Amino acid sequence: MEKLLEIKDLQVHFTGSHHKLTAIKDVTLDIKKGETVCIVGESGSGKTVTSKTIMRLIDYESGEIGEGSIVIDGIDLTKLSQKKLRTIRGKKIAMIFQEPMAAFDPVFTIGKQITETILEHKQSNKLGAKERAIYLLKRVGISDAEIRLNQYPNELSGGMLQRAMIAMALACNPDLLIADEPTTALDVTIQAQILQLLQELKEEMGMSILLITHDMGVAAEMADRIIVMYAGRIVEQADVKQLFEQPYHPYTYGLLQSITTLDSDRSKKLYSINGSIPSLADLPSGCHFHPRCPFATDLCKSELPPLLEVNNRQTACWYAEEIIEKLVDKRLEMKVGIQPQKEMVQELPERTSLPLFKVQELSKYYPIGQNLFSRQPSFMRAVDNVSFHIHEGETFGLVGESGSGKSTLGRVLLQLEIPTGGEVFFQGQDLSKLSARELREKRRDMQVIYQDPYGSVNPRWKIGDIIGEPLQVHEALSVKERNNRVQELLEIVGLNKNSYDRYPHEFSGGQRQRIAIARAIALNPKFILADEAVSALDVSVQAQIINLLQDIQRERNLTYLFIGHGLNIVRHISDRIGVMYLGQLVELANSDELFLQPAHHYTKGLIGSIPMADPTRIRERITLSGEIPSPASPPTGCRFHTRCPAATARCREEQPIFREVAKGHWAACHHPL
Amino acid sequence: TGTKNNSQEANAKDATQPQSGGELTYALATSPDSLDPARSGLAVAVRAFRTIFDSLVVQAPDNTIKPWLATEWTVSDDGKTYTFKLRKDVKFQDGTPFNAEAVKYSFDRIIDPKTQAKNAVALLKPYQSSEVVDDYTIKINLTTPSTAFLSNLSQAMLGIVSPTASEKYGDQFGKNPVGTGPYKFVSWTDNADIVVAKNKDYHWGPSIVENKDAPYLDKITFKIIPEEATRIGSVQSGQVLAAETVPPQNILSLKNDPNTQLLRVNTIGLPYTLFFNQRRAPWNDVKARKAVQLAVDVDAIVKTLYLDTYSRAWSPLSPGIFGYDKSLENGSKLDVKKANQLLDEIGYVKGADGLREKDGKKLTLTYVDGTPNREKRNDIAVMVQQQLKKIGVKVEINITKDIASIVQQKADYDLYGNSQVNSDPNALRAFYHSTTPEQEATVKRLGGGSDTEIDQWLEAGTVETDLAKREEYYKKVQQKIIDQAWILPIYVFPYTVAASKNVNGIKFDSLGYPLFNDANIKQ
Amino acid sequence: MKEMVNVETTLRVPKWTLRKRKTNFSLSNLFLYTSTVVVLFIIACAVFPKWIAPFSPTYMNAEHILSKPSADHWFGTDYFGRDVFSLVIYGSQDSLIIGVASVLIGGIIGGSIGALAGYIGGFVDVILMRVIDILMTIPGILLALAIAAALGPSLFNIVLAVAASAIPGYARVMRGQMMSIKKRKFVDASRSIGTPNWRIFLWHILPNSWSPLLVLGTIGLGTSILIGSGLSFLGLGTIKEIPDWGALLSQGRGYLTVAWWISTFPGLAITLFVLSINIIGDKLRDSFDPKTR
Amino acid sequence: MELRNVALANKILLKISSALVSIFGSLILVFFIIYLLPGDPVLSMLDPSTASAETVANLRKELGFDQPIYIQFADYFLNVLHGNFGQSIINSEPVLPKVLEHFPATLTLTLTSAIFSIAIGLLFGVLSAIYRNKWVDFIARLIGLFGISMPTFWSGILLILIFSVFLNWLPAMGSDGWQTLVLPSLSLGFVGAGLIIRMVRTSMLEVINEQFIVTLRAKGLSERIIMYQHALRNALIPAITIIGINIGELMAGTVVIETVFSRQGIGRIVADAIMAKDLPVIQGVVFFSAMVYVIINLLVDLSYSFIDPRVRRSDQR
Ligand SMILES: Nc1ncnc2c1ncn2[C@@H]1O[C@H](COP(=O)(O)OP(=O)(O)OP(=O)(O)O)[C@@H](O)[C@H]1O
Ligand SMILES: Nc1ncnc2c1ncn2[C@@H]1O[C@H](COP(=O)(O)OP(=O)(O)OP(=O)(O)O)[C@@H](O)[C@H]1O
Ligand SMILES: [Mg+2]
Ligand SMILES: [Mg+2]
Repeated sequence: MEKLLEIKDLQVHFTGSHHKLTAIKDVTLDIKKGETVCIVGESGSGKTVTSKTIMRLIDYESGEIGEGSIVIDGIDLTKLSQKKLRTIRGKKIAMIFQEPMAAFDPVFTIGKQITETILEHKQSNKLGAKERAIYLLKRVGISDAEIRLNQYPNELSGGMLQRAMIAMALACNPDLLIADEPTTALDVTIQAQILQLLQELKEEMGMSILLITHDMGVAAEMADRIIVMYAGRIVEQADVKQLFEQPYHPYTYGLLQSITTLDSDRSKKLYSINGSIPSLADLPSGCHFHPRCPFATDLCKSELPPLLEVNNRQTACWYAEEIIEKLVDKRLEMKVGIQPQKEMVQELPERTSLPLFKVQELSKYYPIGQNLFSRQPSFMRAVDNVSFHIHEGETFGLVGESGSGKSTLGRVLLQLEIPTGGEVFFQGQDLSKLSARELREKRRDMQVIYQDPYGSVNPRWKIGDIIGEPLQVHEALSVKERNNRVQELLEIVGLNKNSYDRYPHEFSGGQRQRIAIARAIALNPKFILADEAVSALDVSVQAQIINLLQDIQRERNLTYLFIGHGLNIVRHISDRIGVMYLGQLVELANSDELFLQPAHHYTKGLIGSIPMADPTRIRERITLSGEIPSPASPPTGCRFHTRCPAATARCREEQPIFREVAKGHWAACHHPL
Repeated sequence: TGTKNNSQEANAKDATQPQSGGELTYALATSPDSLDPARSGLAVAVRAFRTIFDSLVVQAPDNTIKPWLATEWTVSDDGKTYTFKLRKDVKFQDGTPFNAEAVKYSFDRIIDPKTQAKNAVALLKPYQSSEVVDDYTIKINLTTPSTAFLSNLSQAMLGIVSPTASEKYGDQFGKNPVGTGPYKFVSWTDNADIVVAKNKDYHWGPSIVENKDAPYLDKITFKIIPEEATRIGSVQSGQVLAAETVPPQNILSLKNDPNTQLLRVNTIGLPYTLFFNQRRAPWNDVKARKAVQLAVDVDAIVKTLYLDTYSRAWSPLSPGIFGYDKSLENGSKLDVKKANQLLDEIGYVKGADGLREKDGKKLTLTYVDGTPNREKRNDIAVMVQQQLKKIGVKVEINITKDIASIVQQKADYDLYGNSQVNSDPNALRAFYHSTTPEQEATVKRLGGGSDTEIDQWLEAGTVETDLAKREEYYKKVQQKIIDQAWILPIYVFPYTVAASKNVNGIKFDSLGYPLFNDANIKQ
Repeated sequence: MKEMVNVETTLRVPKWTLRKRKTNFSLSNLFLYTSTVVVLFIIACAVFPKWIAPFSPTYMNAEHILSKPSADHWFGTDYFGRDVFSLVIYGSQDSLIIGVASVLIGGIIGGSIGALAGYIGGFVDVILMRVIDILMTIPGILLALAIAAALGPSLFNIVLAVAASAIPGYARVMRGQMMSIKKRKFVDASRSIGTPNWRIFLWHILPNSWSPLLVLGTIGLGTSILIGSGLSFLGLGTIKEIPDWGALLSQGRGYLTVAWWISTFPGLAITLFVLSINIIGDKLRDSFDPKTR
Repeated sequence: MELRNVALANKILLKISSALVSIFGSLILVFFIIYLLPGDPVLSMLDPSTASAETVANLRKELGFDQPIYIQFADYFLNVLHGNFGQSIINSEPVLPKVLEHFPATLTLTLTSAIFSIAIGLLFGVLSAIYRNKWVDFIARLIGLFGISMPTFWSGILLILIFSVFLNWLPAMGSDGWQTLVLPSLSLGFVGAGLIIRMVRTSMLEVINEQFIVTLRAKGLSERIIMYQHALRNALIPAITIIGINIGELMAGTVVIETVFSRQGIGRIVADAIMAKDLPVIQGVVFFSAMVYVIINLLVDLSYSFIDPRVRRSDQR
């Protein structure tokens, strides 16, 4: 195949007020015509910088190309003036971004933003541009394209916007499409739809795609070739099959191992790479990966390994070949012991008959907009008539698309919001009947860990005070006693005892999540609500946190309500899983059973949307079509009928009851699988 | 007749005949409250409505009374009845004929409480009633004789108003004034301008102007420009042709300006005078007052603040008015030592901080003055404060908008300054004649001093027709007031107008109000 | 991310905010340093005028009225013969008092109203904000004018008047801040461990919400002095032995053509002070606002 | 579409009704503040040296000043509802015509100043953001800072001295003709410009950091289009708020400016009226300026809907 883009020895600096950062260095890669190349790597490894550098967008962010060349069609982009570059941007190379909502100018219509690109590149006149826009919107699967054209970004859903974004990128038939985490902000169902769309378009238009992702599953499904980046450098580059079959670099190996799959052994601990990615400001000497690498030698500490061709692929490791051998030998044994993997999770405790939480017909409606003209108040039915139990000592998982009401359910459960209807019994006590004081007292036993490790700690407080806050509120301890307790807690969650006096911003995301955990367990609660507690973290860190949570659960006989996006992770940690759709619980089962034999079509669709980190497995996709409707006006009958492949007339009219389809397996479906 | 001007400086007489036509723009320093002569109490209003209204008589520079709308008059022997013969050829600007009825109407209107007349009421005192003898003869009855009456009649506030217009506009007459004057009212835009236009029928000018007929100017626009810098700037830039009340510092600089001339006239009446409030200790003690009198360096005030463009006042009356006692001039000298001695005598001794006190009470003097800072009066307070510090008196300055309640209702001050434009020394009576408790109940007289001798002299001065005797009474009054240190006279206000060199013929009446009968613009 | 260590407020800083800062870095800081020096000097003048001023501010030298700036009288003398330089030095005292006191009073009252409204919300919010809306419809200087006229022109009343006119601004900002902090996850987190409301308010919400108030306050310092001088201009200032800058400027304005120095120097003092305060305020705002950092 | 119109009408009605409450509230507030003003308006209507206690009492009764304050207010308010704003205590002039006569001049001045400040503010604000930390930025910010750092009467007098007295280009005073508008709106607008420059700069910087700007660049649009079409329009929203609030301040600024430039207008009227405790006039002016303030802010609110589609949407959720 012909090479479309060639990058050689690329180096990019950022000049800040105090120092100069080298964000990427010695990046050499090429993309062939019609090829899909994926860049993977943990957060901060330089993926986005690489992609932006190709477009020379870093010029606007005080970035600077130190050396190297980027050649497309024989033109070196590093030498072009901004004016010339503009004729390439959007026309030859187009780009789509992670957050579709943020990537559109909110004050112009979708149509205007698409046609503007076409007109800028003089591809057509105004009328033609509009026609093309309509055509493109249709092509990316947006219905009523003419109407959408005149809508504003905020009037479209996230999935739809991402489609529009793709349409915009395709406006001038680019040769190369750069997609920077195009699906990270989307639900799995939508992600599957978008990925499929990209595949189709690529084949149809014969363009090349540079896809950036941190999800190995996505990479496995999409890529022809994969480039692994670490700390601003390429550490490995190989054909997708080769890479998944046999990683050459220990980092790649670690990444692959960290993936939780649908069939992973739930009783085992998750694999994780030690430590976290270093900051660019002080990179370790030698091989940047050496502090986290189990094979590191003195050579690794002092000498930076170059990216070398080995067996028709590239890797940057001094011991690539030796390690391969070792890994091949002991692949399943994992004697290398990056982390002790042998330790088995203890048998789950016998289920106590006494449920910790008893939820009966719980609802939460949010009133929306008063209207002078209509008396009738309208509601957002975030949680609608949900009943279930959570048993003591178990982990109850909750999954569902965004907006299905998972967080709201969690919050009303803990009485952080007053339910509109229904009851919540905690240890047999009706929480809504408690006085404000009693409820506060009860909160000792129920704690929360939030998704956003940045937002959920007060940035002005010291770590010690943050962790000590619950103690201060609930227990009269002397300063010294409290300090001791906090230090204990720090140790339990694997943080340095001396972190007491430091501030949250001095910690990485994973560390902050540990702080949140320390705080949550400070009072020895019975129950912890973990709302997307690991969603914002890198895979390797995710694994660390999940392991930590499980360790703690075991030690303290905790009960978890675990809300999550990543179905794999939820499956791994949960004993039972509830599936929510539009405010209702549609299925509830033991986690293995749920994934093996889903009863509800929605659950099946969800599972089918999960990308498989296995390029060899050719799988028929059972993606869900369409998007979740608004909870303000849910469909009649079975709420899922609009998207259900098996929907009948009955589904449209009659709401299915939530019933037990097998022992311990509940579902609300007229036609269960 | 009437060629003699007051102390006009420039205004050189042009040999050629003045040109007719043109519009004079004349900047006023403040906004009139009303153009109804009866209802206004402000000098600035008089300057505007003097052009619209004529009076029965006019006061010549030598203080004699000359005919105007009245051709002749007789006074009864008891001094209580005045009979005026009126001109027969006069018409109001709205066409209403001028006659005895109109005069009677004008005067009765002033004493009617519904009119809510202000200064005019005091001027008309002791008016009782009028009788129309025939169309052009009117008899006016007074309750008591008053020598000042004729001279008061010459004032614009007792100008004759058109009865038709007054009936028509009611309490809005002040916005629609109609009189017999050389100019007729055209428009008044609040805070912006007052426009008057030539009264073509006019031919009854008073003796103190040359042009007895219709004025030369087509129009006068009185622009209201309160901000000094803007006002002076406007005349310098030619945006207006004349501007009144030039601040002292600009007088000096404008003198050298080749394009502008300065017209100046000293106003007469009561000069700017600080009154001691004798109701409060220790200012009821002549020694205390004397001490202050000796310690306040009025010369320095006049020199510093007014750059010697204003002259110092020495008496309760200003020079030029009938009865003014020139002998008081240069009478009192600055004498800090004596002042200190006087205060020692009454038991106020200096404390460690240099301030005097008696029985543990500090000697403080509350100096009240109004705002805005008219004629730099607030600055006088600041200087007095520093000067009295030297004799250990602490001066507290209270600048207030609300003179009415602080000074007139509550008399909550030790020192407060005031001045009044007036044509007759009888004006002293309102300020220095003791009042009855009933009178005090509504409004407290400035200073509140009372002295039987002064009362007697003032009463005699009102009715005395023998001018020499009358003069004597007033001199005694002035001497005693100064001797008893009731007041500190500060300065005599010169009405100063800066005008373009093209403007000629602006004259001033005996009180210092401008007259525009002769005014003309050289093209 | 070393550079962040000393910055107290760290909301999440987007990666791309590390923007062009090297270019003209020195110029930007030159402004800031100069402003800081100016403000410090003015504060020094207000606190120790005696040490700085060459003359007594009340000394009236009749021999030297309206004299030009010279070696003896750096800023010339005024129409009383007072040394303008000394007057400006001493005048800083009351000017600063007007500024600081009115900002404090306005900030505390407005801030509390805003805090209550924003924190409690609901009915209280509706009522309080209604009152603030009403205050807003009456422009600041008009309110100040009415209050100063009502209470009389003393330093304290001017301060009150200026403070009153600033209340709505503080209240709105504080309320907005409260509402947004209230929604922050860490508040929720604290509530979920059972922290009582008042503690949440004192520990979490208040410390995180005052920074825009501080910015507003710094800038308000300048505005207060300006409103104060406007009141002097309209004749509602006080006559004091030692006039504040606004009064000096307002009293000297009639002499601009003959003795420009009388009002020019106090005018410059006001402008310089307000300017410096604003530069510092801008900088503060920038450093509090992660988005513009 | 239907729904959107209903929602918009709904929103306008809500805003108008709350605006009415604000105006009513400001009337009450002013009424009571003025009530606190010391001094007796009745005394100032009469010549104190001649009026007898009886006339004073009669007049007081006639004007209703002997009634309890709440009755006085109720009377006043009923009258206002009937469009009767009473008459001036000082010269018996009816308030409504007086205010209406002077309002246009003030409004003209306010609007020209607003236009001036918006023009300057937007220009320099945008330049300052685009050339952040370059010298253009510093000059623009300095101009803005000077605007907010100078007392208006001071800059006004300086302008008069320079442009009227020395250069003789423009009139120093008056309120007829556009020439007389130039200097006052310059000195007044300068203040607003300072605020707007600052606001536009901040919000432009914020917008420039938004992700969608990167998208626009990636599409190959020119910086000019990105800045002036996209960024500016987004930055306008907070700037418009400032302008709305500022209109009130500008209008208040006329109190000083009208005096300096001897312009006609309600600024001077209200200043005089406050000094004279002329309650009906003060109330009349406050009523009208509150109304203008409320209307302008209503317009500002509504203009959001046109500039920012997000607002439109969020109201009809
Ligand atoms: N404008 C900039 N100025 C300074 N440093 C930057 C800038 N943009 C990115 N960086 C730094 O470059 C490094 C790489 O960032 P990049 O955004 O490429 O990471 P990434 O691999 O895309 O991570 P993520 O998965 O979180 O998106 C980071 O350490 C980041 O802090
Ligand atoms: N305070 C609120 N007011 C109004 N609507 C709300 C509020 N909180 C949540 N909602 C709505 O309720 C629905 C459910 O929201 P919720 O946050 O519980 O969903 P979720 O399943 O947690 O979604 P995600 O995966 O995106 O976190 C959403 O449509 C949301 O817009
Ligand atoms: Mg990235
Ligand atoms: Mg959620």
